Amino acid sequence: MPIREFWRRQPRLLRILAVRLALIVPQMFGVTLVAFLLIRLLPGDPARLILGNFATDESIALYRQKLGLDKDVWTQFAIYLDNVLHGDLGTSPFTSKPIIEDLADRAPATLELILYAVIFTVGLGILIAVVSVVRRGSAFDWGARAYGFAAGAIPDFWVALLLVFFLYTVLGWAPAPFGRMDLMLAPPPRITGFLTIDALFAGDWEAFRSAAGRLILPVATITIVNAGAVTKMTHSVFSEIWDAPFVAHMRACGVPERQIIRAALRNSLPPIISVSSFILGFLLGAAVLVETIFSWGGLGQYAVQAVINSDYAALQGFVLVASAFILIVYSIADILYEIVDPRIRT
Amino acid sequence: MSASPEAPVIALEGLTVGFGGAPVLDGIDLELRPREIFGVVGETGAGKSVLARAILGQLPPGGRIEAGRILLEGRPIDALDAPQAARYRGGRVALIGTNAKALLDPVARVGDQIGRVLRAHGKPDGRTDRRSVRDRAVALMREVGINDPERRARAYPHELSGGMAQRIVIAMALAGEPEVLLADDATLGLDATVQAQVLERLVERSRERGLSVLLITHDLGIVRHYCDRLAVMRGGRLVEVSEVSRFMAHPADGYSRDLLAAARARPALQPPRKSDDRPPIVDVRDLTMHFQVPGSPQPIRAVDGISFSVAPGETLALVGESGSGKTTAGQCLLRLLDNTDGRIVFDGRDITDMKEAAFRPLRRHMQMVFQEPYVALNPRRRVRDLLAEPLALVEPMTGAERGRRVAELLAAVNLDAAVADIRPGELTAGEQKRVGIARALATKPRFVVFDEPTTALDIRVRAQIIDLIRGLQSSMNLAALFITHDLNSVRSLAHRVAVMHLGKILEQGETRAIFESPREDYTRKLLAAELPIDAETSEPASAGSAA
Amino acid sequence: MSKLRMLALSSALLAGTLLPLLPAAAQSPSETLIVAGPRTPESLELEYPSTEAVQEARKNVYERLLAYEMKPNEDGVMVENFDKLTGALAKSWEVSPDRTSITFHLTDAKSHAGNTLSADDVMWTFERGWTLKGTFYWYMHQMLKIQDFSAFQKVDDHTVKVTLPGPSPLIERLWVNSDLGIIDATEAKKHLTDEDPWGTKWLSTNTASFSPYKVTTFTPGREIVYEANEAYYRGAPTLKKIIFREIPTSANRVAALQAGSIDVAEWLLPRELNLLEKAPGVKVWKVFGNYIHRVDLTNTIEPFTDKRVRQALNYLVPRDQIEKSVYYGTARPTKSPVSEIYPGFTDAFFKYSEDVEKAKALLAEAGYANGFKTELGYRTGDEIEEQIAIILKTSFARAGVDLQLSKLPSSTLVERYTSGKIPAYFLRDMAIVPDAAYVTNLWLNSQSLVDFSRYKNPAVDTLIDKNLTATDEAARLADMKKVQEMVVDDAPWVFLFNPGYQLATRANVSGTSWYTPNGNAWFDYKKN
Amino acid sequence: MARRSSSLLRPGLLIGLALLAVQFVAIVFAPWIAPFSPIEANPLDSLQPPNLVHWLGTDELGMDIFSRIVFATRVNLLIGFAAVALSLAIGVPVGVLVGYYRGLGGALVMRFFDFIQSFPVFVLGMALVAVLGQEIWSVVIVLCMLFVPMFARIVRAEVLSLRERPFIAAARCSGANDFAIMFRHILPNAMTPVIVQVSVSIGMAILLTAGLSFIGAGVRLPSPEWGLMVSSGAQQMILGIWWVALFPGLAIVFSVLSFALLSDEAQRLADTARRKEGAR
Repeated sequence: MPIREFWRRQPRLLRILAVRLALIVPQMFGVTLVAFLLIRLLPGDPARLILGNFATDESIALYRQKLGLDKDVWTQFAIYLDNVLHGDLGTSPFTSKPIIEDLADRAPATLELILYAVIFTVGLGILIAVVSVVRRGSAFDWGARAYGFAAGAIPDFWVALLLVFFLYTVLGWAPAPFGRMDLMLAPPPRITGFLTIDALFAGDWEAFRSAAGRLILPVATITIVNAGAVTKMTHSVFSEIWDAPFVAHMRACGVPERQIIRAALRNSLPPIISVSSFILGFLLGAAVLVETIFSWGGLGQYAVQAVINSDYAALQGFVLVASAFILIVYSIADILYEIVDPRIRT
Repeated sequence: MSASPEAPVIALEGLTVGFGGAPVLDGIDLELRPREIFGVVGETGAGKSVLARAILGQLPPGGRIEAGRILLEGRPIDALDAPQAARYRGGRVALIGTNAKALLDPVARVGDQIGRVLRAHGKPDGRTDRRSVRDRAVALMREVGINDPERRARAYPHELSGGMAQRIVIAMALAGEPEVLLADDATLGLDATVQAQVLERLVERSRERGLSVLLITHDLGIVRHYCDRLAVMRGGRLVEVSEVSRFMAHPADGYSRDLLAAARARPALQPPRKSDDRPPIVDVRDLTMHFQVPGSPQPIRAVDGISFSVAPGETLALVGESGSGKTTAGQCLLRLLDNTDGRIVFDGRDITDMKEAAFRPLRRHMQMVFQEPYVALNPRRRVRDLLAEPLALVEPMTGAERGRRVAELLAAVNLDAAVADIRPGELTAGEQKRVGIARALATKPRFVVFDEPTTALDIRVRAQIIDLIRGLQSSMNLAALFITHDLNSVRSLAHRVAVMHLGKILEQGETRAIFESPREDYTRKLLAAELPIDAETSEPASAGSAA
Repeated sequence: MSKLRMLALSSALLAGTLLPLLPAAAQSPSETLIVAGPRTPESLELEYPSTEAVQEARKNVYERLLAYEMKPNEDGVMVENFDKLTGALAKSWEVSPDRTSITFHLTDAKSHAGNTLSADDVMWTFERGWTLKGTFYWYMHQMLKIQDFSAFQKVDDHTVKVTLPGPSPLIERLWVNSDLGIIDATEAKKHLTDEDPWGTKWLSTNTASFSPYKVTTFTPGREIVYEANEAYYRGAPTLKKIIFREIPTSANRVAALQAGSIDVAEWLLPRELNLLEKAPGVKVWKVFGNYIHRVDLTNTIEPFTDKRVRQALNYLVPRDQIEKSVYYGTARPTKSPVSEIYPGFTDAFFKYSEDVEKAKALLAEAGYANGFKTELGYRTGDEIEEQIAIILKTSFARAGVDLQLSKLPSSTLVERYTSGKIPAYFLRDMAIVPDAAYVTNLWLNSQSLVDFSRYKNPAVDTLIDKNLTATDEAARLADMKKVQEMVVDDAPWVFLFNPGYQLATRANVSGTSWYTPNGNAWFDYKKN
Repeated sequence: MARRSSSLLRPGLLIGLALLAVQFVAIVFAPWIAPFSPIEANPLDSLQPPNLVHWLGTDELGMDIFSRIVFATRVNLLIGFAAVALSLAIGVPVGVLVGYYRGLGGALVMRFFDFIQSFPVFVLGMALVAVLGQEIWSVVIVLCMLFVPMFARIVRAEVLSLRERPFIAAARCSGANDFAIMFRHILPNAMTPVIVQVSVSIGMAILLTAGLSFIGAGVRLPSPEWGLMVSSGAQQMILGIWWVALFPGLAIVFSVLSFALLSDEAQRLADTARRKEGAR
């Protein structure tokens, strides 16, 4: 089998990447199909909704024809797939804009939020877990475990409300909980779509302060609620590794404690990578509540609006983008996973 | 080999260690002198490992020194100041543990792992730059007998064999240039040939560097070969401390005598079976089993075209080291694996391509005793259910009949009837083996595969199991395939022997012929790797005397 | 653990630099107005169905031909004087004595693009509307009964004439509607394509008109930015830039207004307005406008086929309680299908005070002595409806009527009531044209597309039809009183409230005005 | 380590059981505990801060928050238990089958689960509730959509490792057929992590139900449900009206916490049992 031979000869990283990329295509197809079918089940006739009260049956029929709603499901799917491949997700009747533009417009808001949130969540989670394993039985350990429990039990929307109430309404420390930036300020020119980064590019210190300030409460909300899970997971992985014979052996060899922690952490990395990617994917959907409370104007709110409006096309577009995002995140995580763990062979 | 009169490097004075309950080490007094190799022997649970950890000051969680003290060159180790303490572990006393693969960081290159230790102890000469550390690590690897150390230094532990990993661990222990080595069952689980090489190298290096070695083992053969003095441990106490030569001649303690006798036991070889004209019950032709491994272009040739047959009532031993494909062959025979190629004929019927449902009725005639007794018994089920399950293959039975049969089976393997109501987790390893055997014999099969029935057992338990199997076999007139690497059990059970290596059968023949005049080099190596207690003594009569 | 310490240190540093500076919100310059509302307009297209947000956008980016003169109400808000029409893009106009044609004489107006208004712009707008068969067509065909495009004629470059097949009392008033704004055809034609010959795509997200404002940023769901047309024919707007931000949660709009980070907050809850009235630096403006909030009963679904059942429900509504607890006195009970501010309104026939015994008697008469179970739909996210729904559930239960409350996305709700498949649902609606016949025709004529309650009373139908074309104002008003009497007695709906229209602004904002589409015209506003 | 964790969590277990007991009392005796009707609007009493009559205040419709919290226990726990029970009934057998017969079908099922699980939770919930109608059972089905893949995955992972264990080969030697191997030998050994997960899942169900209600895709008003109650108070929080959202939120926290604590105890027992089984 010469192809197989050729394949084996390629560098490991290249093989990992190729396999992952090849998997994405059928997965995306599946996602498109399932999303398409599920969304067909939604009630509400978009034509009637768009045309409003003064629509005659005739004009509704005309509109349905324009949207292709009169054709059978598989034809509709074929048309849709063709459009998607040409980068056309349709036009939302509720923003009068191409959906792809709407999504591109809102994605940075959500991404900025959840990326910062994941960084803090994972960072804090690992920090707490490592310290509590290394100082087993200390008050810190006890507190960390209590936090690990409690955090998972707190609804994020409730935390958000409490933070708003205490830090904004009562104490006035936090900035206003609506939007990504002070309404009076002009947003910096869009480069990445991340306001904090764009503001830095533009050298607009005030815009940066405002954008970063607005991130504090939502990021804190997500961090408080989710870091507990990271702590719990890291704790169990890290403490198992901490008890592993090789750690005892390193100690027996007189390797300094700090190096041992580093080595043990390096060994805990694969599950941490998985869990981080999982949280990143999960937040895309779960941040909806936080987005709503903070009027964030991101993808989540867009999707909620799409459901409320029976905006099929927009919802479908969101599902595709969200799934693509999650697939990419998971794929990157898998690739990293395979890179950091030399035991996996591809 | 007389004891050196110098002051001891390490001395234990009344050392008592407990985990809250009864002490695990109970008033141990021991002196390790400069440049001596000191053996500590004992069965599982004697407290040997705890002894090593205690000396290192690294007891398992919950463990506490309750009395006594440990002296390094006359000074108690708990009185060492901080820099001295930091130097102590790895720098003055180093540990070589069991199961080397688990002792290595799985995601770090082995060269770097040795490097970590070098850096920690500022060896060599306090230079910690990347290059000199690496050079030193490679030199150490060469010193412990690793070929092509430059390349191996970049390998990850999972890419190494067990023996190689063990050598890395030894290199790590030597990296800190300690004065004392604690070798805790360092070669357990390695194949005999590898074990011999590793031990040889370890002892050689230690002698060269003038180290004191505490060699902890359960194998008297090892002690006999490498040690100057020894201590016998039992239940946390030292029952005897003696010069090795004196011990071999005149063990003072009763327990020591038992141990020595069991180790010396060298059973008589089975005579060849009288051949008759009955057709073989199992006939295997060109059995092949290849596994595809992701990431590797070549399949693993676990079994690579082997042929053998077993006559009714005959026992064939399949001998070889781990990875030789013995177990895979046995599983193919019982259709637990689908062999890639070759034919298997049982009792005149070709069962190679039989569907599971069609084959199931035949299972009552061919059974298997699994290697690891514990993992082969469903932990959630009671012994009674485990033994009753195969009975369904025979014929429908009433509950009472089934109960009677279970009781019979338990009696047959010398187990108490009360065992029926407990779960496997509560049994000892020996009892679990017996349940496994009873289960295999429940349907009164005509052919049984015994997969390593004696591994991981202490020497005295091992002897009991062998006796049991031998008794059952003769009373039931069983044909058996006996898979093992334990040559002693082969001697006592097998009519014929097939030597397997890398998936192939190198030679097969009658037991006596193989043991006394092996044709293949590999077979000779295998036989030579046994570390017999009495190999170099001049008492020829001992063989068979204890049977 | 140096890395960990670094992390802790850097985050502390970050917080240290950020925190002290946070609460200071920047002030908006005096020529910019920042407005927050629940929703940005979905489209700028004239033919798009008129949602509240769309109406407001239209008010600012499209200019109509005629207008009403303005007068202040008791709260100092400028409102329309329905008795006096005035010119807008048509500086003058003539109606033929038999009220079958109207001639517009256009003013000199400049568009955003700098083009001057001409009859061609008007004619292109008309032709476009006629062809697209949407709102424009509905007004011309359904209300003015025009059958053919030849009814619209260009007389000369500054004159356009519309001829009707018969007389219409509405011949002048309709042109006040912002829905009938005039497009800058010269500009719009630059953006036409073969697939889109009327520029619906471009005009959905862009504006071309002779209006005070044009839209420069259109990101529905987030914000829309208006900029002034300096060449506006009524003079350059004082506010040069209007930033409209979507803040869906009303409490957040309140908080933002209190914090001074916005100048105007639209669509607040009565409770919040009540709170804001006492707050310093904030002003609340109130108008009793033309909204009617009601529970529509589908008259073709059992048991609402029976007039007595519908009446009974009307007797069960605790109007006082709702007025106090939900509306905090900002609303008035609706006592007629016609808006209380429109000519011809009368509350003389309204008899539904809260009377449980009467309701029980009526239900018993109708054969529902033990009550019945039915479903009441309301819109997701509408807090007022949700609150009233729960109050109604409790109070209807007194007569054994078990309401099952269904919170439905508006799409589902609309679909269910347009197809007549939900027994009862909330509807808040307004009729833009201040004419009783127009209003009743819309909701109560069984021929109307928006008679969602499927109310049908031949006598009512006849009277409405007659008055759509009759031109004797006094006779029309008398007829419409009869219609109101019949409808109130038939009780096709559960009459609830006129919730009014309120706006909260910073105290330095003035010039508030109100128009029948309930959208703010930023041209009127000033900031001190 | 074992000793330490047990001594640490004993008080945790007690707290968990106590909280659980409180909830069961609330479920059984709600009508006797609650001083007011949980669903009757009394708008003239709206938004009263906690006082002697309304211990935890009233919401914007004048409904007594304490009474609603008490009654909501029924709704929330019913949803939690129903969703988890249904998910177990479906997910466990599916997991066993998919783990035992590794074929194309199984792979497809797993990919479908991937899709469902990667789908943003709340959007999925809203869409499903829109399809199914705003009923308690719709919420249960949404939760099942999330939990069935989760249980199936857990069971499958266990089965995948168990099916390679020698005792399965031994059972086959003893004549067990596929069915017996799957459900008599593998399943009992695969249940430990499932049992640990059950309690966690009930907590998760409560949280998710609350989240769904919060965005308006949960049970319908005026049913007392904790998330719905937080949601109705959410708006006012920023205006300083804190009691409407605070107390039902606390109820959620305590309820979820009680199940988390129980699950931890289950985990601890499982670990102990595993160590015991593992001890030679």
